[in-house]
This record gives sequence, structure tokens and C-alpha cells, in this order.
Amino acid sequence: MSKINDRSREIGEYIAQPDDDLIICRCEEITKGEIRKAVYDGMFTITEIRRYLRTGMGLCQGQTCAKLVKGIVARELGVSPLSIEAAMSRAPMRPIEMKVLGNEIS
Amino acid sequence: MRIMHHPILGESEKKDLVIFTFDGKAMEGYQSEPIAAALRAAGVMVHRHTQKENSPRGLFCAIGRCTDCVMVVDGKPNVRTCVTPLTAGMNVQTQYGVSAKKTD
Amino acid sequence: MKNCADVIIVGSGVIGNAAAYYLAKRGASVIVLEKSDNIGDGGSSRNGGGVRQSGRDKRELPLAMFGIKNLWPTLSEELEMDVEYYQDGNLRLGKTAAHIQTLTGLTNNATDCGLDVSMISGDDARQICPYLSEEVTGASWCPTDGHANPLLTTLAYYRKARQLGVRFITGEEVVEIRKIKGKARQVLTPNNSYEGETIILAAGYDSRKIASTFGIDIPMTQALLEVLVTEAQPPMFYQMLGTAAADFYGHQSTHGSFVFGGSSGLEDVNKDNGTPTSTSLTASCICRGIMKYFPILEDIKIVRSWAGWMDVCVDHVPVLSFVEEVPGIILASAFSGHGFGISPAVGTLLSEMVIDGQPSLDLSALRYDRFKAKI
Amino acid sequence: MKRYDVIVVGAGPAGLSAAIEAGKKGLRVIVFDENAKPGGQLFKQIHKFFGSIEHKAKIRGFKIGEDLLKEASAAGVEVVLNAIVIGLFLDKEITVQINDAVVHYKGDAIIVATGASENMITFNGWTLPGVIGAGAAQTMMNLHRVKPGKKILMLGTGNVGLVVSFQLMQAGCEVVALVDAAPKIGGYGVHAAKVARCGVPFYLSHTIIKAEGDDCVTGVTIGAVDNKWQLIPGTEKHFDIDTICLAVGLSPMSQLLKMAGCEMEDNPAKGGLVPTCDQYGETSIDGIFVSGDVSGIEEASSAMIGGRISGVAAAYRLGFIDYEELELKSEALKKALLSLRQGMFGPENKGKELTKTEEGYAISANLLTKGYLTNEEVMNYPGVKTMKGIHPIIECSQNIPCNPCQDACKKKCITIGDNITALPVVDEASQCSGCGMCVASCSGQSIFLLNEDYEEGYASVTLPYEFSPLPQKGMMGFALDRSGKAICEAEVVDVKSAPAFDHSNLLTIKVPKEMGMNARFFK
Repeated sequence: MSKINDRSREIGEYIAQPDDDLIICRCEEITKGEIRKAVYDGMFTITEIRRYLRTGMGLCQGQTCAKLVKGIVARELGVSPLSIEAAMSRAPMRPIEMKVLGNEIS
Repeated sequence: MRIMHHPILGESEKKDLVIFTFDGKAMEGYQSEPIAAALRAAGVMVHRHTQKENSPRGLFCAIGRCTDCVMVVDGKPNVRTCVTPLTAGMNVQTQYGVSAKKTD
Repeated sequence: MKNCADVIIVGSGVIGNAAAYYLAKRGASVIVLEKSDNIGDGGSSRNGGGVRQSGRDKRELPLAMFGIKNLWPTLSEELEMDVEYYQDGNLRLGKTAAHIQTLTGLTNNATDCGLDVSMISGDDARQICPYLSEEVTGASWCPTDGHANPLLTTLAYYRKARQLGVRFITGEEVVEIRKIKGKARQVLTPNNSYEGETIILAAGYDSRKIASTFGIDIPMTQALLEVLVTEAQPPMFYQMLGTAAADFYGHQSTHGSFVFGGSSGLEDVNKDNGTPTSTSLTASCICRGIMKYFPILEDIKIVRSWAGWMDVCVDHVPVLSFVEEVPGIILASAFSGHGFGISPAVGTLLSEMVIDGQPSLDLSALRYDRFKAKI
Repeated sequence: MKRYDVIVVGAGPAGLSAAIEAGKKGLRVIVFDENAKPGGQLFKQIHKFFGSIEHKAKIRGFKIGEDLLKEASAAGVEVVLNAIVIGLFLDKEITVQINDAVVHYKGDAIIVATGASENMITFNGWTLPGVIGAGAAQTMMNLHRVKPGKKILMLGTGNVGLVVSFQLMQAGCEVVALVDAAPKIGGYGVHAAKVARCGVPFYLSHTIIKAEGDDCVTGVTIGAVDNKWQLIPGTEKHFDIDTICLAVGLSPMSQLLKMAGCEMEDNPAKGGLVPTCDQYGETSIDGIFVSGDVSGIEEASSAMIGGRISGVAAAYRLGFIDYEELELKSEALKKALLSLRQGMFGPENKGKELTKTEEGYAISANLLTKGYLTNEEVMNYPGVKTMKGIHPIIECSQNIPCNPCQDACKKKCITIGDNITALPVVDEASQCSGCGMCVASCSGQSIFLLNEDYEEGYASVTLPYEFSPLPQKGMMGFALDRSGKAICEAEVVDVKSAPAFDHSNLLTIKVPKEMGMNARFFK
């Protein structure tokens, strides 16, 4: 069982750090501390962190923060960032007005 | 802030000057350049204030990706000013949260 | 770590997590096994967040009413996390005479069961939600309905259950449930074996495959659900929306973005490419649907769409049932796209079934063996 | 539904090259790009490219962009701009936002060449207006002709950080310092040397502590870090600036491929999440190819060659060419690609501590920490020889893939050989005519002409000069050494600006004879 799949794995207590108030997700204004705390709340994957905190769910859809969030989560879990799956990527690749998306030419 | 003469790129090509408004003030820029370029040339740094922290944001990636430079343009919020061409008479407003209404 | 518990729950969607929480709260030891690497990766993360009673089949209506009366109002407090529950009513909109007829039928069914729901005119609907287009000619209105955030609710149950000692294991696909001496007991995954006094099967569509390993079949299929999210907007309205034509459903969230679900009508025949991606047609189709009711939203940008499979029962009503033929098993599947609103009630009832031996509501209409040939 | 043989996503160096090769083989090709201008990063790259002379070395990026567009047009390729590909669906279907509509297209092959996006780094105040990506700075000054700021601090000393710093100065901005947490400069030494000789200091093993300002950046505080990346108290240093540029690496923009269901891998050597692909760039989904930065971060030269390989491979997959032709074409391209990946900065040497060049010359520690070679060090390299009369001094001390200087000299004074990463060797026996072609062709601006017998007691130094305004003959000023320090008075004795020099003006200054080996810039 991988370290991420066992959700009862002991990762210790959340300990505040001086840079916890740094903004990581610029769009949704989510801080490093919030991300770190989410890991201790059991959110071990990028997908769960996104759903829990809205990181990468704002206007830019994680274009800027994806790598940063991954690094923070990996550090808290004590695993390599490579073992953490990136969030699913979804259409549309850029924000698109409803009237444009609804205006299809096939 | 305009680079009129560049050692490699040469003279700036002639473009049409247009008037637009920024937060109610008349401002000059070139037709079809990104709104953000016109604002930067005019010395405007702050494009918006964020929803939660009310903190200032401006140009960041300049290629339409990061969405940090969004403003209210002709009444529509969240317009990426770094990739939206400027046109004459455009009404550009600082965005507060998701609207042009100032929050405290 | 021991692989035995009082209860093994297969599936950590909102149903499985709610059951785990209420069971743990009453002292049971629980292990939850989830096939995906992520908690709540099926229908729980791909629905419109409706917490409604109106428009439901009368067999599941009691569960919806029970939950909205007793559980939803205090859920955020109980789980110590804001699940963004709004009880601002549900508007089910109609544009044609046929729509109004459908809505009237549903409304009459629900009032028979004692629900406060009524038919209102298009203008009355616009009084409640002034952004509605003139095309809307009537609606059913249920003031006690509402919506919540399905992602947060699923994770809130998970988080609290985990705090109470429930063991969650993701990336653990259940391939077989084995009977030992006539009672379902052993739960097998490719590399591990788990044992429980009771096994709750809440694995969405996968439940069908797993149930077949102990000889039970639930007549259900799967359909693709797609949801769209818009950029944040200033607060506009908090009613839950649906339509008689079922062209879209959705609401504005706490964050300000709108969450809309819908379909293209081609879902039954969509190909499964192994990724939760819909066809290229669906999002556009949903947008056109929404704009007919809310032309004011046409300039709002969609920032993300997502899609995934949900389980659909042949009669669109869940199976929530003991299986007398296979003691030790409780089925909690086939929620047909409307399991989220009743998940707190279902979780509570499942905990009662395990601990008290019977649920406090009559669930006989939701039995696994209710299906008969048509003639 | 509209259908093409090949749909290319992205009109940058990789995408255009792929489209050209496919178009030349008779395939119907369409290229979509979300930008208003084609060329991707090429039109922001105003420096001369490295690489081999056969593959566009010593040509400036924006010029290469123009060439590729011409070539694409000649090959019958359709390029659609302001076209945002919003999704890649089953059966190689894409949806594209064009004007106010979404258009569906299908391709028998799809080549994704979406490039990269800039990495970011967090520090106190990093969200303030005035903190921007280095790419953003390039876009603003080279595309939109607006200075991103007046006084700028650059974070990052990889090639992007170095090149953009130089470009900022060319645009008329002041660069106050380059900062990097690493103990060594990450990019090419020759790029660092260009910046250093303008007097810009490097702060290695330093990091940004705080961007200061209320509404926008008004200053920055940096500090030194130890080998565990921890800040060393008491080392804080403040600069009054209005802009901070971040050049801390790139990540492949591979979202479209992940959406399509291609098998992906997180590969640090490739800069992040990339699709797994074969030698032709074909992903786990038949007919979906990748090329350029989206398949792994490199630079534009390799992107162009990689693009050509994918274009040829797509032509083979669709039956437009046979296997023999595929082999023939791709082998040559693969060889070229391989040569670009050689040398000290090649993937094989990533993270290695090199102390010697391939030829066995000691690598300058000073270059890696301060950005310039010392007077003593410079004498060690094979491009620096003591000769009578005018002759080239090649201050090229690292094995990088680049060879234009060898062809520049009609007198065969300079040799690199077949291995394009080899250090250039100056032949003492040859007769330098002083034409200056080598100076102007050196993409790293590391070739100078020295004439220690210019006048009694004086030497002349000819250096490449790419700033405005161009000094005039007869003008007096100061000669700066490799660190940017003024060392003596100097007189401009000649200025040459031939079209063949392509804006690398040759400035000849007269300095006291003993300063001939020191003077490398003029102010």
C-alpha cells in the first residue's frame, strides 16, 4: 500500500510555520498554511486538496500554483513530489463565455 | 515607458493613438495593443484588488494564462487585459473582487 | 494494521463516508475501501449539489424529507466544517404546456406525501428569482429545498470519520466479496483481504460487478454526468434550479461561481475512453440550455467542466437494503444521480441497520428484489 | 465536421516546423494558435541563436519566426491565429474557440506543440504588482514595445534569466542585480559575461526575502542562504527597484494531452508532467504527437528539429511517405538533435559537478559565481592566443553546441570541427583580416578583435555592441573590464554596422596597450 493510499498513516501533528501566511494559489488566495493543514485533515491528493480548499479551481485553473501545491503536499507527507498525481485536466483550457461555448459550429 | 527606438528591433512602427478611460480618466494608448500594455505605458500598476484580502494585483504572466491582470472592461469583469486588444472609447475599470464596485 | 472491523464499507463516496461517520459515532469500527486514489471520485464529485425533496419518486421522498428536517440544518455544525448548505428553495422551471403538465404531476405526487410544494406562475417565479427569462411560464416551488457543496460534504464526512478512527484505504479495488460459512464476511482486493461482520456495498456502478461475486444482480446501468463551473460572480440568488425538460440543473455557490449540470441526450451511448472526459458536445449543449432560462448569464465564463460515470437504476430509485439470501451484506447503491441530497439520511439509516438491526424508516420500497418483468 | 490530415496546436518553433514538414509531404495541415501573432516565443527572442549553422544558429529568434512562417506558407500550411484550442476529445477531435464560436475539427494526426509556462517561486510580497515572470518582461518589451519597469531585479540565472536581463538593458531598463539561490550561475557562461561586463552584479546563494511596497513593488530585500537553503541572518541587502522578474524555470503545458488520456509521466529531467512518447514524439494514443517544450523543456533550436521529426513521422503514419523515407529524413534530424544535446549543458551532465571541459581545460570558477573570466583564466582557452597585429580573442570557455564562428572566418582562422560543442580554436599561423565577421556572428558575444600594435602604446579592441544609442567615431568614454568596472579612458576609433552583422555593431575602441586584454565594454 502506498504512503498516500493509507489514510491512517501517521504524519504527526500540524505545526505552524512562519511562512504559513504566504499566498500559494493566487486566484483563490489560498495560503501555504491552509494547504499544510488540509494534509493533516486527511487530504493526501491534489484532487482532494483542490476540492477541499479550491486551490487551482479559480480563473486560471491552477496554471500558476499546481507545481507549488504539489511541492507543499509532498513535503508534508514525506514523499517525493513525483509520487503525487497531478490534478485531472479539463476543458475548457481557457475561460470561455457561455454564449461562445454554446455557439457551436460542427 | 514606451520603447521608441530599439537597438535590434529598430523604430517602433506607427500605430494609431486612441483614447480610452481608466477609472473615469481619459487615457491614451495604441489601437489594438493589449490593454495592459497601454496601462503599463501610462504608469498604471494596479489592475485589481482581490476578493478575500483586497490585495492589489497587476500584470504577471502577460500571455493570458495566469488571469491576475483581469479588470472590468466595458462593464464585463474578469477580462484578461494582457491579451485583450485596446479599442477607442473602451471603459477600463479597476476590479474589486469580481466587480468594479469598490469594497472596503 | 488489522484488516478486520465491525463494518467494511466498499466505496468512499458521500454515501460510504456518511455511513462510516455515523457508524463510528456510534462506536463501530469501520474500514472504508476506495478503488480510486481520491476520496469521493464518483458521482459524489459530479453532481449539482441539490438537497431537494421536490421532483423525487415517492419511494425515496421520505428519506429526503427526513434528512432536510433533521440532518442538513445542523450538518456543518456537526461535521465542524461549512458544507455550504442553503435552504432557499427549489424552482423547477417549465416553458411549455407539456412542461407544466409534467411539473404538476410531480407536484401532486409530492403534496400527497405531505411535502410543501406548489405550482406557481412564471411571474411568481420571477418574483423569487428575478434573473429568469420571460420564456419561463411556470414552475414548481418548494421553499424547504436547497443545495450544498457535494465536494465539501463528501470530504467533511471523510475528515470527521477519519478523526473518529475510521480507516480509509484508497487505490484499493474490491474484486470479490466472499461468503464464509453462509455469511458474507471476506472482502478481497488484488493484494489484500479484509474481514467484517457487516459489509456495506456503496460502490456506485461498480456495485453491480461486485454484487455478482456473491450472486446478486441489481438492474442498473451507468450514464455520464457532466458539470460546468463558471467564474465567480457577485451574489445573485441561492435557489436550487431544475427544469421540467431536464436540460440543466444547478445553483450559485458560496464562492460566487455557478455550478450547472446537464446532458446532451447522448449519454446513454457515450463511449468510455477511460478518462472522466465527456464528449465535445455536452458542455455547449448545457450552455444553450442555461441561456434560455438565464440570458443574463451569457457573458459569464465557464472555467472548468468535468464528467464521470454515475449509476442509474432501471427505475431511477436507489437500492438500500439487507439481502436475506446473503446475510452480512447491505446494499446501498443505484442512487441514479440523486443520492447526494439524501446522503445524510442514508448514512444514518445504514448505521441503524448495522447497529440496531433495522432502519427507523421503512425502506421496503427500496429493496433489492423489487424488480419484476413488465407483463 | 471539418477534417484535416494534420492538426497542429501551437504556432511556435516546434509547431510550425512540424507543420512545414507535413505540408511539404502533401498533407493538408492546419495550425491553431491562441495568440494574435504566430511564432510562439520566437518573436520575443531578439538574440542570436546558438546551435549549428545548418539549423539557424546566429539568426535572431524573431527572424527565424518570420522564416518559418514563409516556409509554412510555401508548404501550403494554414495558420489560424486567435484560435484557442479548448479541448482534445476522443477520436482526435478538437474544439477551437474562433471569434464568437466553438468550431469542431478532426485530424487524422494531431501534433500538440503548446510549449511551456513559467514556473513561479513564492516569497513575501510575490503577489504585488511589479513582480512578473521573465517571459512577461520579454513579451512586454519585445512584442508590445513597453518597458516592464525602470529598475529591475532578476531572480534566476538560467539562460532565460541571463538573456532577459540583457534584453532589459537593450530596452533601456536598469538591471540592478541577478539573484539565484544556487551557488552557481545556471545558464551559459557567455550569456552571464554579457551581463557582467555591463556592470550588473550576481548574487549567488541568495534569495528574495521580501518584495516591498503597498500597492506595487518599491523595493526588495535579498539575503544569503547556506547550503541547506536557510537564510543567513545579517546578510540582508536592500535595493530600490520597481520590478522583480522571476526566471525560475519552465514547465511543459501538457494539460491538453492529459485531458485526451495520453499516458503521462512526471519527469524532472523534462521539467514536469509530459506524455510518454517514442523517438518520433508519438504518444500512447496513436496519431497524437508532441514536440517542443510540451514534450520536455529544451530550447527553440531543439524544438524546431523535434517538430520536424514529428511532422515527418505524421506523414509516415498517414501513408504519405514510406518507411525508407521516414528513416532517411528522421535519422539526419535525430543526429542534429543529438548534437544539440551534447556538451556541458546537455541532459547527461545535468546536476554534475564538472571541473574540466571535454578538451581538459579547467572550468572557470569565477565565471560560474561572478559571471566573468579573470584575466589569468582567460589566457587558458584555445580561442585566446598571443598574435601579432589584429586577431580574434574568443572568450568561449564552456562546451556548448554552437559553431557559427568557424564559418564566419574566411581566413580559416577559427576551428571547431565536427563536434559542435568543442571550444573554438584560433590558429596562430592564420592571417586575420580584421573583418569582424566572427565578432558579429558569435551568438554569445564572446569574440573580440585585439590589436596590440594599434598605435604606439595603444591597443585597439573591437567589441560587439547592441545598445542604443550607438556611440560615434571620435567619442570619448570609459572602457569597462569583464566585471563592468571602468578601467581607463577610451576613444571610439571605428564603428561598423554592416547588414551582414545583423545589428551586432562593431565598436572599436582605443585603450592603453596594457588594457587590451581587459577592456571588454564601452560606456
